[in-house]
Amino acid sequence: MLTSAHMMALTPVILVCATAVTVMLGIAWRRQHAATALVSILGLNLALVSLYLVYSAGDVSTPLLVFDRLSMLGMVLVLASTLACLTMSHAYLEGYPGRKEEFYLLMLCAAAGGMVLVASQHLATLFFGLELLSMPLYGMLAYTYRDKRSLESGIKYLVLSAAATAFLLFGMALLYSQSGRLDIAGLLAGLESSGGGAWALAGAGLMLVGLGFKLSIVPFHLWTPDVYQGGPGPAATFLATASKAAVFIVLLRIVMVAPAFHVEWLHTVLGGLALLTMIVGNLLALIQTNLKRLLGYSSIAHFGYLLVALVVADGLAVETAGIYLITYLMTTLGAFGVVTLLSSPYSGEDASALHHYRGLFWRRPYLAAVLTVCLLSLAGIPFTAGFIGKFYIVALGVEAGRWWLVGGIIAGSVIGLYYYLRVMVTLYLVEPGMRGRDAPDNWGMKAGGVVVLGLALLVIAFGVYPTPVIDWMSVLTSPVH
Amino acid sequence: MILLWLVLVPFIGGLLCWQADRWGEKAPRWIALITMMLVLIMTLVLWLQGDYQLPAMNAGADSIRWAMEWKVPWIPRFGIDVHLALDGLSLVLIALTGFLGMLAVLCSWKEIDDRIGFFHLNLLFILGGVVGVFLAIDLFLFFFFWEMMLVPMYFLIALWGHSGSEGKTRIRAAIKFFIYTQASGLLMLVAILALVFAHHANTGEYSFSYADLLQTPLSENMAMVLMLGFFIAFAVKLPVVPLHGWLPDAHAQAPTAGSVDLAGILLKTAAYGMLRFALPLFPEASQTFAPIAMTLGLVGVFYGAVLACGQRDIKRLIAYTSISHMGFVLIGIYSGSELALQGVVVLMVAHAFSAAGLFIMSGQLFERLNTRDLQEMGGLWGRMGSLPGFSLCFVAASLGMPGTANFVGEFMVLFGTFPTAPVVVIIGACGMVFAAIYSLILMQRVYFGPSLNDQKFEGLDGREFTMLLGIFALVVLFGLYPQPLLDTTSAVMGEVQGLFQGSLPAGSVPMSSLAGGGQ
Amino acid sequence: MGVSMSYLPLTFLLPLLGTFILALSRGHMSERGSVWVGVSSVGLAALVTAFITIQFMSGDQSAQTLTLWTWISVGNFTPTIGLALDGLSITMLGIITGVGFLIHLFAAWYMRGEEGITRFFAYMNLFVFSMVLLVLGDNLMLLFLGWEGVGICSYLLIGYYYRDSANGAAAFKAFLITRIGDVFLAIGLFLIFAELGTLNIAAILEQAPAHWATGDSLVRWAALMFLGGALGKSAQLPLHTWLADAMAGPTPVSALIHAATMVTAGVYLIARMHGIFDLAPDVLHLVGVIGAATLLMAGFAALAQTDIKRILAYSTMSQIGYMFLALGVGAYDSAIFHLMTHAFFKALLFLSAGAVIVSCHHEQDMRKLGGLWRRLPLAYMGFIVGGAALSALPLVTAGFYSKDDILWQSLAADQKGLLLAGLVGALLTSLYTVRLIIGTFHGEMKSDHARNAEPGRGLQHGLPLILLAVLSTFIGAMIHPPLSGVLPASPGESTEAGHTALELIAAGTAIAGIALAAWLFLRKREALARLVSGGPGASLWTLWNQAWGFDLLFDRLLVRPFRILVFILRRDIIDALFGLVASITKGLNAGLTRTQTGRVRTYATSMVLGATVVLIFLAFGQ
Amino acid sequence: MNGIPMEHGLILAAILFAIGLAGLMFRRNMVFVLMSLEIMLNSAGLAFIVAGTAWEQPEGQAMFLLVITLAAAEASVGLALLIQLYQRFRTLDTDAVSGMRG
Repeated sequence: MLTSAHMMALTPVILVCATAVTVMLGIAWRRQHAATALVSILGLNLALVSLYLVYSAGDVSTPLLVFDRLSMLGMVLVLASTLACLTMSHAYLEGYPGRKEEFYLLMLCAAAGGMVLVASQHLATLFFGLELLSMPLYGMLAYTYRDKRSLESGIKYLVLSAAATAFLLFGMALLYSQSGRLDIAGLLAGLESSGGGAWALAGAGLMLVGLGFKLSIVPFHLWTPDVYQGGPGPAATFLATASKAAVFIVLLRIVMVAPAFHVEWLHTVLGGLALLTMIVGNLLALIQTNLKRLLGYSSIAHFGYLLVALVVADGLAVETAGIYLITYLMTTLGAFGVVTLLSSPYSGEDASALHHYRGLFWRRPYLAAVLTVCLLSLAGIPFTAGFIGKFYIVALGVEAGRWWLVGGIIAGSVIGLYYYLRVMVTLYLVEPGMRGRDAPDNWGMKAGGVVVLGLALLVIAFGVYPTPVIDWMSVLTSPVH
Repeated sequence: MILLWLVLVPFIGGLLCWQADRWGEKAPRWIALITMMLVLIMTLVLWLQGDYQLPAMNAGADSIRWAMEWKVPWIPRFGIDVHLALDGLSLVLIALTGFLGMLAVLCSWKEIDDRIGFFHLNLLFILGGVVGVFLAIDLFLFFFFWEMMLVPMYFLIALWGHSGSEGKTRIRAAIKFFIYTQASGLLMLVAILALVFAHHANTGEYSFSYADLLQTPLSENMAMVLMLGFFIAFAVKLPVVPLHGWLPDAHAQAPTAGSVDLAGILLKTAAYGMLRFALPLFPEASQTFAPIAMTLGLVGVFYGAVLACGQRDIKRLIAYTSISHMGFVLIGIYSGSELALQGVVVLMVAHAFSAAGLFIMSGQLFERLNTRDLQEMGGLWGRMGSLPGFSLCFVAASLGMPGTANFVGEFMVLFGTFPTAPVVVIIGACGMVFAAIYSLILMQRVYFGPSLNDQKFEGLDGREFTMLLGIFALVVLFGLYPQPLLDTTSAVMGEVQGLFQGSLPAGSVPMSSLAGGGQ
Repeated sequence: MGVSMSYLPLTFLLPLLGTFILALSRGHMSERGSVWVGVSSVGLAALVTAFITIQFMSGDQSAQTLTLWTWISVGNFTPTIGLALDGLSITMLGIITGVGFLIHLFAAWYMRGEEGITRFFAYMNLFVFSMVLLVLGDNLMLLFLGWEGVGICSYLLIGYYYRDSANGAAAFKAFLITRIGDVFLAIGLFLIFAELGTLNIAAILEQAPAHWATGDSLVRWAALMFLGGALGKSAQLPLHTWLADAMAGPTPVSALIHAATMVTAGVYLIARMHGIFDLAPDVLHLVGVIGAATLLMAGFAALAQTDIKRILAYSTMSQIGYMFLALGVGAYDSAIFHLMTHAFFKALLFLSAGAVIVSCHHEQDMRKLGGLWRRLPLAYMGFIVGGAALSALPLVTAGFYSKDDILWQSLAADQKGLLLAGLVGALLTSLYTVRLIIGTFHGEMKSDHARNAEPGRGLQHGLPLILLAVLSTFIGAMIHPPLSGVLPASPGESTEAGHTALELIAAGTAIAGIALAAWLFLRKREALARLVSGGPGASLWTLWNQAWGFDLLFDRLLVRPFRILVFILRRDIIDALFGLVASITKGLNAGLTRTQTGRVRTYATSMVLGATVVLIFLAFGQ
Repeated sequence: MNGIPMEHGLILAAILFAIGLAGLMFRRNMVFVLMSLEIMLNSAGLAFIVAGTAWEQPEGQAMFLLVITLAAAEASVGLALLIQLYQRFRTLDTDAVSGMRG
């Protein structure tokens, strides 16, 4: 009973999978790096365009998947960040001695998994999407296995992510055992009526642990810096942007759709975790000298702020989550993009130590300007998108009267200022005999360069004139609740 | 439309300077100078055209009539719009920004010789941000510019400053400056948002505009909490004593242009903020908070003075004197009498000039002796052309010598505050003795006393002479004939006083017999 | 026929112009040029004053005002830059410009060859400008402007020889103590404005009696504040310690500022604000008591000084004590009259001392001088005439008429205590004056400076001394300041009982004093030396030499604690507090980074721990 | 199904899960780490089976099928990485893989 409407709604996912298959066949036929990259980018763009058509066709809901406005938003975010990562990986993999094409394949599969996860409303699809998102990541992280660090990050991510999935599954099983229903809405309705027994709560808790790991919420965050530092540039970027965004959207859906989840006590636990994540995330990064580890910690902190949207879960919450996600994605893609560009073409270890960036402004003014804009946006200074994001989150906290969380945001962003500023100033320091790393001369012309510059301009444009995005966001999120 | 140009000109000028770096060393400097001259001329033109006598807030009418206004919707979702408005107070302060901007460019003509384009970019962005702060009437836009002007100042201190003694590097000072202001700024953001949501709660629609938020009825302690949010943000920037830690470090490490800007204009944005936002938005809360604020002002006066006497670095000494002067400003703002408020405006302008003069002097001393340590100076009187003469004039201004604008400002503040808080004024007047101590200590240690060697230094060249003469002429002009300045801001101050006084029982507090110990 | 007031501003604009020319000359002005500008500006001002005085005296001597522009106008606070001319201010103006001009002339000779003479005359002209403004101001704000201007000029002039840091310290001390006085004056101003709503002196004097009843606590506070201001500026107890050290400046400066004009500003202030003091009789009495106390304290201190300028400084202090005594008993006219005569003979004494100092190559210590009367005849003549006037030699000197008048007024106001103090003071005055003259001019020459002292030549040296000498004699006493109607009637006019008897007693004490001193210091020099070197005598001598130890007291009480406080607060402690917060964050960071061990097992354990904590919380919540 | 009540099954699965976790935490050899991961996934699968049978619904077993496929995929990638671990680090001890820290 797969009606034509279903097919229409599924086209974006189908297109991505089709691209993956074509890339696979392409590899089997003749290994051609540029062609593979081109095909995958084309495929993703097609998916994006089709997404627009599906969006205009209106909502479609099936037991397993739902294609409403929130999943549209999720898919756009996943596709956009994958596109950015792909363009960057092209420049990055130029110098890679081994096989280059499989990287694109893995990324496309991960993207498909992300899209499924975003649209899931059934435990099975949630599990399926999550795993389809994570499995290729093991491969991408350990792609340049000749370099010890990449292998190390791959192994760490595999072991811990598998453990997290086990937690998630066990949680699902317990919830299923209590409610007998696997679709999220029905599951939680069943729980509501049966008065949430100990097992159900344990199940919910374990699910929270599983998803918490993926969002690197504090007690489960220890893997993040090592994996970000070790993994190759584009892989770490994908992990920091697409995968986290997808998981967050699904968590947002659960919180928005499921009233039962409004168990007051679960919110206080989530609130506590959010506060902890903000503070610890920023504290860890205080005197960090490795830029990729620092960006890892800052992504932990930013998801601490984002959790506030989940904790409040009404009024402005969804709109704030959407806006903050967009600003976070743009900024992190920009920042990681610069790191990747500096370390491409691939020549062993990435350029992530701070002394590589000393005095970059006087060698590559525009690249350093992009990084400065991204750091300012992470810190939430006006003229950048980060400021709008922070403004929304603080507004949400104030409207909901959550003074502890608002205090946490302020303390967190103040601590954050310290290390963002420290990094920013090293870009401008002039020291004779600098051992800094340089991007290739014509980096601006290449595809990766264009994306990074575009992102920086987007960050500033969104910071100065956010109305179009805000209007689009309020349209997107209005009918959901 | 001219208001938008007032804000945009510095930013465009800054970008031009950055690019002009390629065409040679002189180009960025001239572009920066011309830009700031343009801003100054625009304000003077505005001042000559518009008359600022008309009462800004006519009785009962809800909307305040600004001298000039320019409004464009920006984020309709929250009722935020780019709302620039000009009245007497902001006009005076923007003219001050223009003038001090020119000074900053002039005094770093020889001092900055590497990365000149980028230096002027930052310098002009600071000035653009400050002009934005003075014009913004929409609270979001105000906060936007308030936070935005910190970044270029941070770069100015971190990249062109000179490192202080024993490990106090300029980057630490820059970061300390940034964090102090940013953290307090965030508190203000929370206060603004709480105010907006309170407004939304009873009128149903979001609005950040100044006129609407003036009418939001707030419960007693809610108003106090929000007022504190605003007050702390402005107290850090003013600076008020417990939160002043950043100023001496920032001044000691900043280049001369940075110090001139910092002391001249950035401190005034805080006082402007209090007069524009903290007082009118929460009149009752400010009224109950007034005694505490005045005591903080007093503490500031004495604490700044005592520390100034103990400093070895000349720029730190001048920084602490600014803390002492700003103590008087705080007393004047919270006294709630129109005379004191007018005195605050004069004192702000006077302090801007005298602090700028002192910092330019210390910059020129650094250029000649390349040290800022008072221990290594002494007996410089006859050996530097007319620089000592000008320093004597600025030191006289800073200790409040009659005939200078500082005296007029300080005394108007004290005269105005006496009926409401006599004890505060009496203790404040004793502060004048301390002002004499630190000012003359500066004079004695640098210029008088035995000189280490009799090496003659070259005197002031044309540029430096005209700069110092210009500032001193203005200080004396406003000291002897401040009326034009007072007329421009009389309407605004009357309105602020009306709002502030409105909450007080009718008439000023009866003069209880002094023997009874006053307030 | 009124005075043509439009010329009046010239009296202070000319010195101001002089200062500008000298200041902006940026060192290109030759010595002759700067002397010429400096002296002529004050000279012209003196001429203008003379012209105005003639017009004023011939007219009906009524008060006139001229307003140049409103200084500030905010609500009812509208001080103006306005000048008021009446008997009192014309007298003071005459003294300032007249004596000022003579001193400037003498300074041209005194400062010949000094480096930075342009700077000297610039400050002197600025001083005359401020003093004239102080005297002519029609409102208290303008008076305060002159008041502070005079203070800063005295600071600059005392610290003129800036190379030696002791002079700097003396200047700093002078400015600081007068500044404390200014604070009291400022508070007085605030009080008056808060109560009467105006700062115009005429308006205040007219509204004060209506606004307050006599003895009202507020008017007593106002009077007390004005008294505080006057004490600071006129170096009376307890704010007097700066005057002795102020002698570090060049002698013409001491003559002009610390004898003739600035120190009398306090007397002028009390005289001008007599309306306020009349409403607070006990404060007025306090003025008299302070005058008497300072008079005695300074008299004894002058006896034990060795530096001729310090003796003259303490003598100035005691003569101003007499003026305060006169004010205390309500004899405003006689106070001003004594002020005028004192200006003449004290300026003469200082200039003669200046002549001696320059001739003896800047040797000021009396113990090193002596036997100069033959070598420096003009200086000796100056000292004789000035000394006589100072110790009020009867009938011949101006001092006799003015001091005797004060003693008579205090008798008429039956203030027995004050009269007694005055008489003892007169005795002390003649004692130390004669000691000074004998010590400096008679006996054998005690150093080679004294031996080859060559006398001053030229008009600039001689003319001021001669003119002032003439004015110190009874001719000077004939100049009666036109104070009729300006100041309230003094007690002496009503009764004449005992006037002649008092005159005889006063003359007797003066002559007895002179005779006793002559006998003591000519015959009994060794006995005195032995007395002073032994036990109690020595301690008494040092006590007087240290001016009753006030300096030591203030140093222990105020200066030392302030220095300690400054030393403690050198490193900003509040800032260190915030530094604490920063170090806590760094500590937390260090702690947390230790959790990042890098081992997979640790990460897994932390995950499990996290899970258990979440589960416990959830169970706990149930 | 009146046989064994569901809770027993769930408790068994929980115990199995706990064993897997313990293995993950204490064992250093990569092989045993992978094995404990397998145990944890299978315990989740068991829980699904027990729940499915309790509610007499096929979903439980469908989920179990998914879990098995995942476990297999996980194991294969894990072993591949294990081989590379041995190639690069000449040891199977996961503690050797801790180059990045702090």
